[in-house]
Amino acid sequence: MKLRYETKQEYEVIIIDEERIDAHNSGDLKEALLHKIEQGNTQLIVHLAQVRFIDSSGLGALLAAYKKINAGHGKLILVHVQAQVLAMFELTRLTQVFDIYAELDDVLAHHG
Amino acid sequence: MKLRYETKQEYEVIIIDEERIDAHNSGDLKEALLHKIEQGNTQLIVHLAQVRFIDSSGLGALLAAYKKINAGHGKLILVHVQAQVLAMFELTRLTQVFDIYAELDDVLAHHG
Amino acid sequence: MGIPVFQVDVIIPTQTRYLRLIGHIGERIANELDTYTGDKVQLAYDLNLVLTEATANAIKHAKTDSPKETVRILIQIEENELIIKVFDHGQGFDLKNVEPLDFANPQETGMGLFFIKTYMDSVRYTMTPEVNILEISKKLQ
Amino acid sequence: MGIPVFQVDVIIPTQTRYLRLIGHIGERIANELDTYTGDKVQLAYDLNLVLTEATANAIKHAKTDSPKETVRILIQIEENELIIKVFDHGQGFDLKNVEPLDFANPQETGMGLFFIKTYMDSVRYTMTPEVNILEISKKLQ
Ligand SMILES: Nc1ncnc2c1ncn2[C@@H]1O[C@H](COP(=O)(O)OP(=O)(O)O)[C@@H](O)[C@H]1O
Ligand SMILES: Nc1ncnc2c1ncn2[C@@H]1O[C@H](COP(=O)(O)OP(=O)(O)O)[C@@H](O)[C@H]1O
Repeated sequence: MKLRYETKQEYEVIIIDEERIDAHNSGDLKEALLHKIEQGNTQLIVHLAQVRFIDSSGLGALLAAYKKINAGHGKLILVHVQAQVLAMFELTRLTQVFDIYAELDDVLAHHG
Repeated sequence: MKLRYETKQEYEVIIIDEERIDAHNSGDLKEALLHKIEQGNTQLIVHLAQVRFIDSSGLGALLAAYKKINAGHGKLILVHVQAQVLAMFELTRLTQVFDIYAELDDVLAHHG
Repeated sequence: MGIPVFQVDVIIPTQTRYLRLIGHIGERIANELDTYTGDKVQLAYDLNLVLTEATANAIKHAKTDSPKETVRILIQIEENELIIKVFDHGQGFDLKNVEPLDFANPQETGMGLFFIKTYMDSVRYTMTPEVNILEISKKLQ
Repeated sequence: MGIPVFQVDVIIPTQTRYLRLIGHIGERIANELDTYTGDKVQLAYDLNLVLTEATANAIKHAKTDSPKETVRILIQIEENELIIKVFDHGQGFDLKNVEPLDFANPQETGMGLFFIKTYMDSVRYTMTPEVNILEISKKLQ
């Protein structure tokens, strides 16, 4: 799984550089997110602009990270979620779990 | 087959608005080109920027138009041929038959 | 049974790296379904997803992880219906025992069959001594 | 015969509108051929082309244009070889009698088999009373 990392204010941004998240690479994603949390990051932003497709295991990976970071009173925020991917968050009502913003700047303005 | 037409100086430009030319739409292409020639156009430019893929029937359609226009001492020029499509003209040595230019402007500057 | 129009029959090893091939074939098939009156871009996504989920389950629950172990995915298009059959050689399961999603208490697993049921019209799982078949269908009008 | 890795088996009506589905499946398969050491983007184009040409011929020379008439395209991937078989129900032909391209005097037809022969390693056509098979293969190393 191709991931890139950037630090913006208090946030650690994880940019997913893949068109597709499925059971083949969702394990890597989960591991990378959990690793960031274990390193002490409490404010994660996952940047999904490249992601055209996500399956249930991909949602599961994000949810696992959310649960871990939430237990430590941190935050996991999603940005740039494409319409068809967003529809899957809506269908599973995971829109009620994750903070979802259109743009990275919206997060920085809001929380900054 | 989606085609668009533009007139530039003495040239009639046929813009192919399809990613793929194969036996399903090459008949339409051939008909459209022959029709333009029958209408009296002697300077045709076929604009292939959108075309990612062409098969033997597509090459055949262009060749049929070339033969007809050439018999009447007209010209058939190809512009914006993508690399993989160009490789097929090279393999069949049709590069020796067609005038191929990178840009429309190159044709206009050269012949204009 | 309707009139068959076309079919795609794929056999892959039980490896998740082939999921994207299966998903992409599903997307491409959606583009050819001219009798479908709904949103074809959405249908392409849904078939990609449903095929990915069903195949991932067959891979996950395969009996062995021998490189010779395979999953077969059969996609049949009839005039008014699309039928997907995924054949697995695992221990099988009972669809009736699959818990519905608990929206109030989201879990990391168990969403695959939920998506399949949501996007498609019918789902059936049949076990035989030789092979198990997940059969999914969607009306195309 | 090598070790089979995966296969895609497609049945379509004898209609040119399905050529793009076949071609796209070929492109997608190229993406999964990790043992291929050459240019995979080019291989994707070549498989698209070869499958399109072979299937177009089978459609063109089908015995009837009944909507029930079909063409079967079988793509088998082995560890070191890719094998395409296209089954047609037409009158058949003899590969030996196909004229080579006359570069000095280009013709509108006859380029299909030339592309197939150029991009692939071997081509064979077998006729039986039931079905004719064009078998094409390419080494994957
Ligand atoms: N092919 C299969 N073979 C055996 N069990 C299966 C199969 N498909 C699904 N299941 C069972 O159904 C449950 C729900 O599947 P699913 O909704 O896809 O979620 P997940 O795979 O994330 O658990 C699985 O946990 C498993 O017990
Ligand atoms: N499946 C087939 N059945 C019968 N004849 C065929 C078949 N494929 C090819 N041929 C013969 O071989 C010739 C050359 O085929 P090809 O190179 O594809 O060019 P084209 O189809 O443009 O003529 C055809 O004209 C035809 O006579």
